[in-house]
Amino acid sequence: MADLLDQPGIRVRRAPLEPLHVLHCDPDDAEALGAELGVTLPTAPLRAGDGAGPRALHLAPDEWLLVGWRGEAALTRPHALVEVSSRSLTLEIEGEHAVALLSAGCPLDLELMPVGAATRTLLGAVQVTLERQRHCFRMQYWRSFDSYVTGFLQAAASDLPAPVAS
Amino acid sequence: MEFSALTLLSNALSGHRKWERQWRSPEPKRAYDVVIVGGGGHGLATAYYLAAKHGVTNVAVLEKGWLGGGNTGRNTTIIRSNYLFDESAALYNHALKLWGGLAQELNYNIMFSPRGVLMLAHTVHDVQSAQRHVHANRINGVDNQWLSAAECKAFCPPLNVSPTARYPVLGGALQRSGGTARHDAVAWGYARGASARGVDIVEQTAVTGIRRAASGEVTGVETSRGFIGAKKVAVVAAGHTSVVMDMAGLRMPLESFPLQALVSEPVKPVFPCVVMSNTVHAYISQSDKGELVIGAGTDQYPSYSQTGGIHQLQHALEAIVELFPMFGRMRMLRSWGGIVDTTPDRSPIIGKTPVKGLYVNCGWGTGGFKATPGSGDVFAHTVAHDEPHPIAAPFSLERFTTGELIDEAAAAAVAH
Amino acid sequence: MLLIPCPHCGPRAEIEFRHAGEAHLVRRTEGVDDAEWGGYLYARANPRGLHAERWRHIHGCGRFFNLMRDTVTDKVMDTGDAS
Amino acid sequence: MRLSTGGRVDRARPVSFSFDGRPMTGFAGDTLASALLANGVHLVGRSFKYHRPRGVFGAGVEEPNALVGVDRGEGRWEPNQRATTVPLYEGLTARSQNAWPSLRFDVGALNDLAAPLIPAGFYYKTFMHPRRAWEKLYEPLIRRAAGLGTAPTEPDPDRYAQHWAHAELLIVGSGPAGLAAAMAAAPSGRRVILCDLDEELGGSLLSRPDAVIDGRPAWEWLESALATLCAAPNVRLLPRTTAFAYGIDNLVSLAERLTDHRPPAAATGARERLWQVRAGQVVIASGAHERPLVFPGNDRPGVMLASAAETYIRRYGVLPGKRVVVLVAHESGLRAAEAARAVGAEVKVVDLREEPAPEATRGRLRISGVKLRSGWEPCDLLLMAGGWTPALHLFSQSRGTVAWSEERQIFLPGESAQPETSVGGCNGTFGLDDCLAEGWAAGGDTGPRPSAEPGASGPSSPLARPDSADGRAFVDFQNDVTAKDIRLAVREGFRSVEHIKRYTTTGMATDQGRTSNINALAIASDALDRPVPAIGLTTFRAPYTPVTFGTMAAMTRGPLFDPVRTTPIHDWAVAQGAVFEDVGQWKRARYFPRAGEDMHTAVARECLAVRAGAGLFDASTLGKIEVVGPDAAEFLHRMYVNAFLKLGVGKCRYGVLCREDGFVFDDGVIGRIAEDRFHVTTTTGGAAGVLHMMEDYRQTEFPELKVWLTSTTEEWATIALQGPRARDILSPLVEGIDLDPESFPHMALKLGRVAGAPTRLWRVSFTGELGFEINVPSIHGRAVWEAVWEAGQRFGITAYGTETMHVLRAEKGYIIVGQDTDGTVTPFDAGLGWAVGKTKRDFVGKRSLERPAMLRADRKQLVGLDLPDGATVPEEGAQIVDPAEPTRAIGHVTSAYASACLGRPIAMAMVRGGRERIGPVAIAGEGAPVPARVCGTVFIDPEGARLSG
Repeated sequence: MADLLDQPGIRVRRAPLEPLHVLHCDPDDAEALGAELGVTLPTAPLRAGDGAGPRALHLAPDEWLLVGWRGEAALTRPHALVEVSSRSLTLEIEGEHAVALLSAGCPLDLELMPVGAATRTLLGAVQVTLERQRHCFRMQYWRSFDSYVTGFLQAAASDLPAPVAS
Repeated sequence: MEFSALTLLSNALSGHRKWERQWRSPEPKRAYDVVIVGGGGHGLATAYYLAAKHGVTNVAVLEKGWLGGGNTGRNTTIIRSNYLFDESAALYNHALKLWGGLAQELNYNIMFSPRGVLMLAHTVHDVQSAQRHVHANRINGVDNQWLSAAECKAFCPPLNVSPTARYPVLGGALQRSGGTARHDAVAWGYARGASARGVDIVEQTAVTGIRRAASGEVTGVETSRGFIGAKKVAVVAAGHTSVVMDMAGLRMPLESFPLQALVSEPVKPVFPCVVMSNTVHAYISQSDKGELVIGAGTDQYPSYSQTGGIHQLQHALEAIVELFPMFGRMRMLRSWGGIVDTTPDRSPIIGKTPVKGLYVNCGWGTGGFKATPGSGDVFAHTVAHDEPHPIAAPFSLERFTTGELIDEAAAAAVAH
Repeated sequence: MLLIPCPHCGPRAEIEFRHAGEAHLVRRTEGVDDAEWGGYLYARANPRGLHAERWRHIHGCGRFFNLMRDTVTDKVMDTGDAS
Repeated sequence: MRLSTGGRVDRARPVSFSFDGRPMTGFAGDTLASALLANGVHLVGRSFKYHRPRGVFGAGVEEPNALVGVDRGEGRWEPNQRATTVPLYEGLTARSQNAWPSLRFDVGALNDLAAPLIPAGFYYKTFMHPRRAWEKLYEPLIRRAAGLGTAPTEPDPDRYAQHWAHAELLIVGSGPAGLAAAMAAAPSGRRVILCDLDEELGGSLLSRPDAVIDGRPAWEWLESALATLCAAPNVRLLPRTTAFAYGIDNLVSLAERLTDHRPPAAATGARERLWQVRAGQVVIASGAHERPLVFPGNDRPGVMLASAAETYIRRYGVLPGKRVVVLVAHESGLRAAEAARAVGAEVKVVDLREEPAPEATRGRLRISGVKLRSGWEPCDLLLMAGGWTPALHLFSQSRGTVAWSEERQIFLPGESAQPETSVGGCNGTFGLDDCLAEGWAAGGDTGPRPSAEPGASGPSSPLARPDSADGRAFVDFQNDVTAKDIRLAVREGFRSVEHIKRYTTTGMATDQGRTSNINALAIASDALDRPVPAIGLTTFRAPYTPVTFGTMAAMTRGPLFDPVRTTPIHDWAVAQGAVFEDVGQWKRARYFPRAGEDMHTAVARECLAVRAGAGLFDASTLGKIEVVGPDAAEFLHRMYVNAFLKLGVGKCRYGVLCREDGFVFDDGVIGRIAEDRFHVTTTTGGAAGVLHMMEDYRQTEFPELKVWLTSTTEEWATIALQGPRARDILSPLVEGIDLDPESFPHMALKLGRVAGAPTRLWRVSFTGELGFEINVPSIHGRAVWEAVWEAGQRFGITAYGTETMHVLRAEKGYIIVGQDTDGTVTPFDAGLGWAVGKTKRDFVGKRSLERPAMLRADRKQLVGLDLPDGATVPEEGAQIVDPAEPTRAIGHVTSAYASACLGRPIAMAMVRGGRERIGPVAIAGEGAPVPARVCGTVFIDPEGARLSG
């Protein structure tokens, strides 16, 4: 898809839609349910599974966001599995100034956010789900906020602080 | 000494060396008929009316800091009475009537300035709510009128009424008789008036306990300067009310939140009235000194620190810049924080308590200044007669048991 | 703006949270008279000093949790999960 | 006078500017103040109250006098700028303030003659009679006299940026102490931010070329130090950046000025940037302010702080006067004397530690002489070295407690409240070497530290005790507060520093009392004969120096002021020319006017079309929550007033949600998708609040229940198809769903496909007509909407908006929570008693509904109003009265519309004891009350035949 932003040190583009499901369950059942779903559910807080195929973002003690998981599963333990594939839009933000761009609106210490971490947080006035991957940040937000989020990033990109000498 | 242009002149001739203290600062007596806990506007007004209207002069006002150092000296001085419910309208309108003649009554220029309070409506729901207020006020004899967006612009020229604004102004409710007053002068004026009528004003004296007889009624207060006996104790401690009432074993329906405000650098007259918007959270007027006086919101957590988060000041100024884009280059000069005691229904508590001889006047939240004279008057009556003033009666503590709330907040008119 | 230690997500800026009032209020709906019920609904400790209170990390993990905070210094003492 | 050599200005780069229309030239590196002095301009402004002539007094943010307006073109006028902090740029246009007709001849100066009549607080004592005169006459006069500059009148065209930053070490101030801290910390690799409000980094070193550090001239050392820091990848240097607020948990707010130092034409990008820095450790190195001396006539142009003169000479190469008298109460004043002598000025040093302060000065627009013990001494520059006041602002903002040093007569940082260290001048450390040592230690103390020969570090002199000789000795220069004013306040019983400040206005001016607070305290303590701490020091508040509203608002302006939320069908509605309304953050189509239609006619047409054929309505903004788990039914049963345990799969139920206090909080239809799965809908505005409240009970009150909540508001687009032809339109589009009324009755739901998209199809109605709500995944919303639109054409399908929806539901007596209820209404008040599960042991709000006030017969209850034919539509909010007692309201109109279907207005109202009151009432208004009759709330099809059609 077309880039929303393409300037030195920053590239922002829309990620293709993927199946998304919210899984809630008792943390003690996570491993078993993960096995039945065919997705490894990270147990460490705010971790995202990696590798090819479906992965899970551990956003809350009893909540995982399944990305790219398709299909049916007969699950034997109490849980709530809800499809939200249409709920959100996802942007990929890459480049050496990606942290600076997001820091215009995100209060997290993104410089120290490790690759493979994922969390809900804020971008300006909007709640986003932020995942740091090897080459980019993936930022997910509810679709009705699209004009705000894209407008925010475009405005921020035009006034980035100069990078620290290095 | 009478205050007037004449005394000013005569004192000028003597190099202003003959002015007396505006209020006495005596050593506290061993006992009083009434001890008022809290030397803010409401407490001092209570003392003044006890002496002036009920002949109760054996009164002490105990203030742990300096007079008017609490919310009286930390608010945005907005005065209005356009409240929705009959009970609130009666209370605040009673206050508004007293404001009109207060400078003359106290012989102290408290600078009441009825410049008009305009409350903006930005959504269909706002309009419905505002018009409900206008109608309810009209039938209660409270001045309040509906203005179109164009009329709002005419009344307040700096206002941005562009239909393309994020929340365009759809109109507003104007109370012409509302306005502002000089907050410090209110405390000083009441203190001077009360002191002249025999009330002892005792600053830098903290109440540390409330002493009760075996039979339960109050007998006085422990203070940082020793025990002071009292037949009646009237607590008017604003943000610290819960702390004081706890000394009598009472758990109050109150939480104390930080409330911040700020002023800009002074400029020549540019803002002719008071403008409030509950939807974009803006409260602004211009002081006699030329500063834009801007109210911010309360922080979400209870605190006694008299400081709040910078983001509250930001939200306030975001709204101001949105409504008045030409103020983007104005500068914040000072900010400050107060502690506001808020009740679940955002209406005050004025009256008796389960403890005999103990009275309380609190819960004014973000809107107490405007009520100062009325609050003092009806509370003085309540204390003097051990019987709620008719206007105060609905604001009893019992309403939180019976459920007879006066919920201005629920009715979408957050007091400010 | 406070920095609030979320038991699940670690320290986060206050704007990610919503304050949820005094902690440890017990909801008893049966066998309580109007005064007791009114006390549960409305009466609050509102202490000057340590305050046991509830927060929700509404823009994070969404969990409610308790913490102790000094209402004079606004310093947070400790946290624990509310449930 | 500009010196031929010396200073940091670039004489090769002249810069032209103008002041009050007079063209002048300065150099790159000048401030407006240094350039004015270089051009021999000493009269720069007029004071606030007496309009006394004033000149440049300081060289930085402490400046109380030299305030000017700077004009950067359309919308870019800014009043009250300190000339001492305005960097000079090509074409700079500055104007003086508070003077008319001109700065030299200002009629306002008449106030000066009236000074004896208008001492501190005079306005509290007069202007009270006659009563109306205050607002009509006196106040307007006072207001016109007050205020300094004039406010901008056009919208501010500039942008403001914002940035969250995190650093292990934030250093505020780049003088010797701050620099040393940064140098020490840099090698550690910790993230360091060093900010300074000045145009260039270096702090006091910029005025100390004579100093020697590590054996090198100070400026040479500074250059290499900055080069080192610049090269460090972990150090961010922020000149032109003011740390203006120090919040809890070490959040420090910085204002960075990005463009104001450039000519307007060259100023691109954001004007300022707001930094929110969360710092592990903060080093405050904000220096100290020199104290003026308080003596009669100490305010004339040409009276200046000694350190300021030193700065003008050494940093800017400007000599502010040729005949210089230096009043030395602190040895640091001798440096200014040396500096002036070194460039050929005639200098007389008066040591106030040995002789009394001057008795008077003279010179109208510039000082020409000072009266010393020895008699009148001619001079054109009078310097004051009154000692130093540590800049405790940020330390105090950090909630640290300040401590008074009786022996040094200064306030010092006491106990820290946060991870913070004060170093250098703001810590009372004035010697150059001591500052370097302190900073180095605070920065981590690694390796050999830079060192210098010790500089002036002697104790500050005792505070000047002005005698009360005649003549006015100014304390607060900008607000014209004199020593006498402060003594007057004390005489009148104002004893705490807060009272004195508020009564006299000392310290309340735009310089925030930097030069006045300490002297005011000293005078009060003298007048009261009590030690300074007994009078107290006001705690400092943000901002450190004034900050623009624009910077505080930063990016939260215009389109980013608050998010605009739109549905998948929004663009279609825009294309159809819909008029929108704001509901929360959502834009909702209110009505779809055709050419020439106003709202009334459009809504009438839409209403009739729905009841006659079919209407299409975008309900996507309704909140949706998926409640899933073995205990889902039990959870809803406990939350809602309704019974939910027995609701069958494939069935819907209207649910009412109360707050714990028993008042209606929200409502919506709830469908059971499966045994363990419910699709809950909420109001548009209530969605977030309902989820928050449900999570609260789920997590803290009912943790034993196995149930979880997921917001699906934006997962589903919701398309309401309403009207007698709804089934005809829908049937060709559905797959796997039998629309037959028997198998698909009212309040049922089925899963299947519509127009190719998976759907949760509900048979529900908010109009009283046969109706369906088509829930499809948002990505299919627009396509399905258009498919239904196409299929509906031959049935005259009409798109309708929220206004029409409101009319249609009102005709059926369906309530809108938030309009017909207001947070003081119980389900019984709202006529929803039927929904309350009678046999339920508990639900949220149940106990509260048993309170006395909830059971009173005279509570306001929702009723219909039967209005006479030809009556106009009453205003919503209009008050209802008993015709017998028209002055007392017994209720109010909650909803009122012109019903096109009935051909007359209809209304609902909350009326005291309404349901018992069936009969005549009146609606109060501007004119005579309008008669009406209380009736039921259902105006159309009471038996519901159309619904089941």
